Amino acid sequence: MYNDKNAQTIVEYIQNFTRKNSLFMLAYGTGCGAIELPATLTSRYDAERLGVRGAATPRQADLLLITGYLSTKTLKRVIRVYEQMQDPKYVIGFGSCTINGGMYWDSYNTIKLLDKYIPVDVYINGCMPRPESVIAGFKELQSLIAAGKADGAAKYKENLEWYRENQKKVLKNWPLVEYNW
Amino acid sequence: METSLIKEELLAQQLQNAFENIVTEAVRKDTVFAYASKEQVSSILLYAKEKLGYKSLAHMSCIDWLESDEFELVYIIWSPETKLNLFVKTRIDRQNPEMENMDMIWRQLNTYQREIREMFGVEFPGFVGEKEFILEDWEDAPPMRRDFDTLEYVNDTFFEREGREDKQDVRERIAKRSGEEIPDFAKKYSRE
Amino acid sequence: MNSLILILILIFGGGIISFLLNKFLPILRDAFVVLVMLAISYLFFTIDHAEQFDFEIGGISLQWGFTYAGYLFGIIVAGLGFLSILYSTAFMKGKDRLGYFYMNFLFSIGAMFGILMSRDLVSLFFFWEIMTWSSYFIVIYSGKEVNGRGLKYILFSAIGAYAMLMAIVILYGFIGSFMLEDVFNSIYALSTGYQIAIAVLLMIGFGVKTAIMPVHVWAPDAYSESPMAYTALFSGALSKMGVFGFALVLFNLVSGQNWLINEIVAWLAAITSVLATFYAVIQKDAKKLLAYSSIAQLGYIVVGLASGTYLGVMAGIFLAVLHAVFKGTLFMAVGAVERQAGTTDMTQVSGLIRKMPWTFFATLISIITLAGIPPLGGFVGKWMLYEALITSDRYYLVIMIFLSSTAAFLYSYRILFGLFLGQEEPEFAHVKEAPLVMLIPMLLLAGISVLTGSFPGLVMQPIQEAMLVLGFENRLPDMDWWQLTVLFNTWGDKVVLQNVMISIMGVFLVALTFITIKGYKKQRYVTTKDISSSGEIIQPEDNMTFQIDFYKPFERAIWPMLKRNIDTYYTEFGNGLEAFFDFVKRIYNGNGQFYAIYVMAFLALLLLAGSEYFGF
Amino acid sequence: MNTILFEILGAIATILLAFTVGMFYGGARRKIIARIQNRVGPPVYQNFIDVIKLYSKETSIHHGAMQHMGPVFAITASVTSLMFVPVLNGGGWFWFDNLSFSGDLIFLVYMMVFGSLGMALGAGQTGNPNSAIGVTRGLSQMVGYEIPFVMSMVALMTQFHTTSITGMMEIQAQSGTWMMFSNPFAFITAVLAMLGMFHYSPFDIVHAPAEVASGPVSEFGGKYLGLMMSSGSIFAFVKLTLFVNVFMGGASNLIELVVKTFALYMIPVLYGVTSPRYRTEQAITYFWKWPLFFGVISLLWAAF
Repeated sequence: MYNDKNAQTIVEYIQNFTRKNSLFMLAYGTGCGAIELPATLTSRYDAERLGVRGAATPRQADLLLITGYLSTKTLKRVIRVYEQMQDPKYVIGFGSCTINGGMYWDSYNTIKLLDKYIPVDVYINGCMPRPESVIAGFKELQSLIAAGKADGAAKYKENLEWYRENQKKVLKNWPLVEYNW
Repeated sequence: METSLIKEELLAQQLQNAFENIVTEAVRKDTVFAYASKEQVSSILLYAKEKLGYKSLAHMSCIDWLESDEFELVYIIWSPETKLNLFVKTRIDRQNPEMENMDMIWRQLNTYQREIREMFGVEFPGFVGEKEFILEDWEDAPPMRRDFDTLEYVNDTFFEREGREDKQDVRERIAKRSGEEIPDFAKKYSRE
Repeated sequence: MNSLILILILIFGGGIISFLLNKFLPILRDAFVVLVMLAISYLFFTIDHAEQFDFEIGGISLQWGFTYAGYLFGIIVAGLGFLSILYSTAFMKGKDRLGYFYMNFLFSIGAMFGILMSRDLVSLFFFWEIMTWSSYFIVIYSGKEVNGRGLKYILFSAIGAYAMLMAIVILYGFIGSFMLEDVFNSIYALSTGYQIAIAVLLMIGFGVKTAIMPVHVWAPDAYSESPMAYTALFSGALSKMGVFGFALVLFNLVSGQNWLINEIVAWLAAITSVLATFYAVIQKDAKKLLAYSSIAQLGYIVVGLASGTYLGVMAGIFLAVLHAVFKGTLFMAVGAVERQAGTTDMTQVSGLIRKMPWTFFATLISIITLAGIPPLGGFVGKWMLYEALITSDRYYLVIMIFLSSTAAFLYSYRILFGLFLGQEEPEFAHVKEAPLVMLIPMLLLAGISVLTGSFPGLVMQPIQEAMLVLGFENRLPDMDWWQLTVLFNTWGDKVVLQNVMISIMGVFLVALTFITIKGYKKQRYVTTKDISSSGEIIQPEDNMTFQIDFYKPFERAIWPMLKRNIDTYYTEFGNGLEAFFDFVKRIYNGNGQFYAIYVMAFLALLLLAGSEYFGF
Repeated sequence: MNTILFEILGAIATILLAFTVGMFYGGARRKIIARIQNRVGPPVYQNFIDVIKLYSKETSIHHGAMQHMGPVFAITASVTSLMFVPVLNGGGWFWFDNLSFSGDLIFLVYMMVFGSLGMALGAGQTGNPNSAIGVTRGLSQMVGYEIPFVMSMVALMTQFHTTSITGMMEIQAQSGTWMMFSNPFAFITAVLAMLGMFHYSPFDIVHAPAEVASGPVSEFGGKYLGLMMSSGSIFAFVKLTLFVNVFMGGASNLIELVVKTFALYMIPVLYGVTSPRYRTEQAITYFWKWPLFFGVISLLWAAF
């Protein structure tokens, strides 16, 4: 293990351990997915035992949950919120609307592929995913974090121009301040 | 039409007496249609509101009659006394769609007119309202017009996940199943 | 030449010369008034304490000379007077009628010196009237629209002055001398009823300037309407003349025997401070807020004096000195905001911290002192006040004071947030830092606030000297001012100020270093428009500031209290006043003949009363 | 030199103790709430994980110097208050004595306010309207609960003629009676005030996430939030220790301290779990009804 090139140092290991076990979640409650979250967080499924708890604002959050379809109007806000979050940050796409457009595949006002606009670490499929699958999604994200592979934010920084191009294709009058963190 | 439509007929008659060049029809229980010209609509609505007690504006909507090159505007109003719905319908030119601004009669028409302006491109001269309603920064044709090709727009604008190229046109199949004929204007959108 | 006379001649002559200079040589005016004030301060600080001046006018012998108590308040007047004159040279730049302003400014400073040095009631009253009138002229300086408010001030001052005059007449009738010493020595020969009457009349006179509850209504308007450069002195030093008078009355006229008067005064002052604090909390204008806050703070001071214990009096005078320091700073800072941003309405102005950082710093320090938060000077005063009240078993008074000073946190935060914090609005983008001449007085005064927090001996030793004059023994340990850093109450409990300072500064520096070094390179400033707002993108012109109805829930909670006390009582009071004004208008009908009759009638009454009841 | 070194080491040991205990109490609170809601709940050490994660997060923005200093003010207040509260009574534990002989209760009451005001300044500079609303709520509520708290403290001070905490602990040790029995109404008043001091439900109007997006801290993330969480847990320990010292005779060893403070800590926690949030003016006037009544009675008790 010590000779492995990909092995984590002890500091990284501790960091990743704490990051994975303490996910402050900002639920961007679009679409129908928002209603699954109360069930996920309350007594029957209890996501808090995994260290997942709600955050009130993007400044405090680690994890952005996109719980459904995004119209171009909400996409603007999602990008804004995502850029306000502090590194390291993760995104979970929730339901088939974020994966391929779902039932909004031919809507003139709804984006179909979330990961063209912001980097998505984990997709949870289903329409809607039940709390079990949401918990499974959290688990998957945790294993990615533990392995140090949940690097969506780094990808976003590297390929910023590509993401910007995609975003600007949809958002005609670019309203955001330039990428600044 | 077994049930008697006395109230409805009465209303239709009232309107008929009050206005010239107006076609009224008691279509079913609780519902009366009134077809009028574009210029008459405001006076009919005012008359119905002030004289007949149709105080509540239930809805205003727009229908795109691509075949006859017209938009149909429908104002649905309701009276708490007679409990009747009055549909005031008018047709306007589709090429240069303009309608009288009537948000002074019912304030809530403001919202409906904004929606119709944005979605169908019907102009209301003198109408002061927020420019945008739901869409932000929309530059294309008004999206609810039937000649706006949604699919083409979607294909141009949004990305598509690979693996969904086999999607089928359901409209065609539904039309075939119920034995309807697809009209000519719709055929150009057909994918087969 | 006697330096007391020299001071007075210099200051009143300087006032007249500055008025003439403004007419003929306006360039020299600013430099002249600053130099005059500098010379006076120098003279004052080098004065010989034993020096006195006796003379006789019209058969009444008068005597001037500083006691140590007067000298202590004189320090406030000289220091704050000099700094506010310095400040006003920049603050008043470009305004008209400056000769008038500076003349009255210097006159009121001179009158205050006169009050502090007079050892007889006649010259006390004489200088008191000069002070009232010169301050009245500055209150109405800004124009016709404040005439009504100025009238309120002068009316209350007149009530106070007549009460004082009556007390002086009664005293002279019984004692046959105007000398304060004679009065103090022979007051106990009088019957209790007269003693109380004299004390109450004098306290009405002094209470008007101190803005104690029934007679405080002039203060918010007068404080906020006069130019801020003067209000610093008005609230900081001029109101302390009332405190000085209270000290004279409470410890020389009623001490020991009439404890009830002490209690009543203390309760009045405590209620004043609570209500004034509540009113300060719901103000929208920073100037009004500070005016109400001044009333509340003067309430603490009077509570301390009226408690009559060693620690309480020490606390009262300590707070009086500090109040001059921090309230002077605050009024100057608000004046700076008014001058630079054009308004002090807290619902309009916001986010000036990055434009006026030094003003903000001075305000912050003064606000911490005002709120009494350790480790700055205000805490020392507050601590002594609480301990004095607790150890003398006045627990309900303690609760009142505590309510008032906890609610004071609300308006303390309000003024900092309203003016300096919050969203930076583009309409205030042009605002610049105040000129250096205005900053220096503020920062100097703020420095004193900081220094007294760790070294209260700096102020406490002069106060001890003054308290010896007022009849208290010396309880301070015999050491230099920088060694006096442990506060004791009468039960032997203590606060070691140096440990407090060391602990706070140590933890603060360690934590600040840690938080700054960690991730220093990656961190940068973003504007206040870049905030998390549910994803909404705030455009620069969007006004996101939360300023209107700032303390609405608190207002709702305290509403029953304000309603019952103020809404009914004071509106009635106001209506009554209005009717009174109407009545006064009918009397003063502009006919000289009538005035002559009034004067005659008054004299006749006075003679009658004098011969019938007072025997002269 | 040695003594100064030892004093600093003792201070650090106290801070670590307070931090650890406070963190575990926070974790225990979350666990208890979870169990009451029939959940498994996070592990007891969850708060440690949260804090370490917050420190390891990047914080790449700030809104100005006051925001930067806000959390520093908060931790300064809590650590300084900790320094002035005697952790254990009796000799032999000089590590935890610190500066407890150089301050008294009035000083502590003011020192506790220091942090919230500093934090309020930091929150103000972010320009977030939610922060300002949260601050006004917090300050208004403070006027509510400080009054009964001070009433009970003044009652004890006048009853036993001392204002220092160590003095009160000595009195209790000599008489053998805890002050919660020698002036029960003062204890009731103080406990009611404590409900507000902890800002737990139903008095969590300051941070109410659903109303004002966590209020003052809405622009604070990463290291700032971490520092504030640390400060909060130290502060909780300070408050509990103060109450134990004043009302329950202090503790002679760490186990006794933990037992007593935890028992006291359960009052606001359990009261909070079952109560929904008050509105702001209700949260103020709550303290001006029964707590004030008990406060007056405790003052009368002390006087006669």
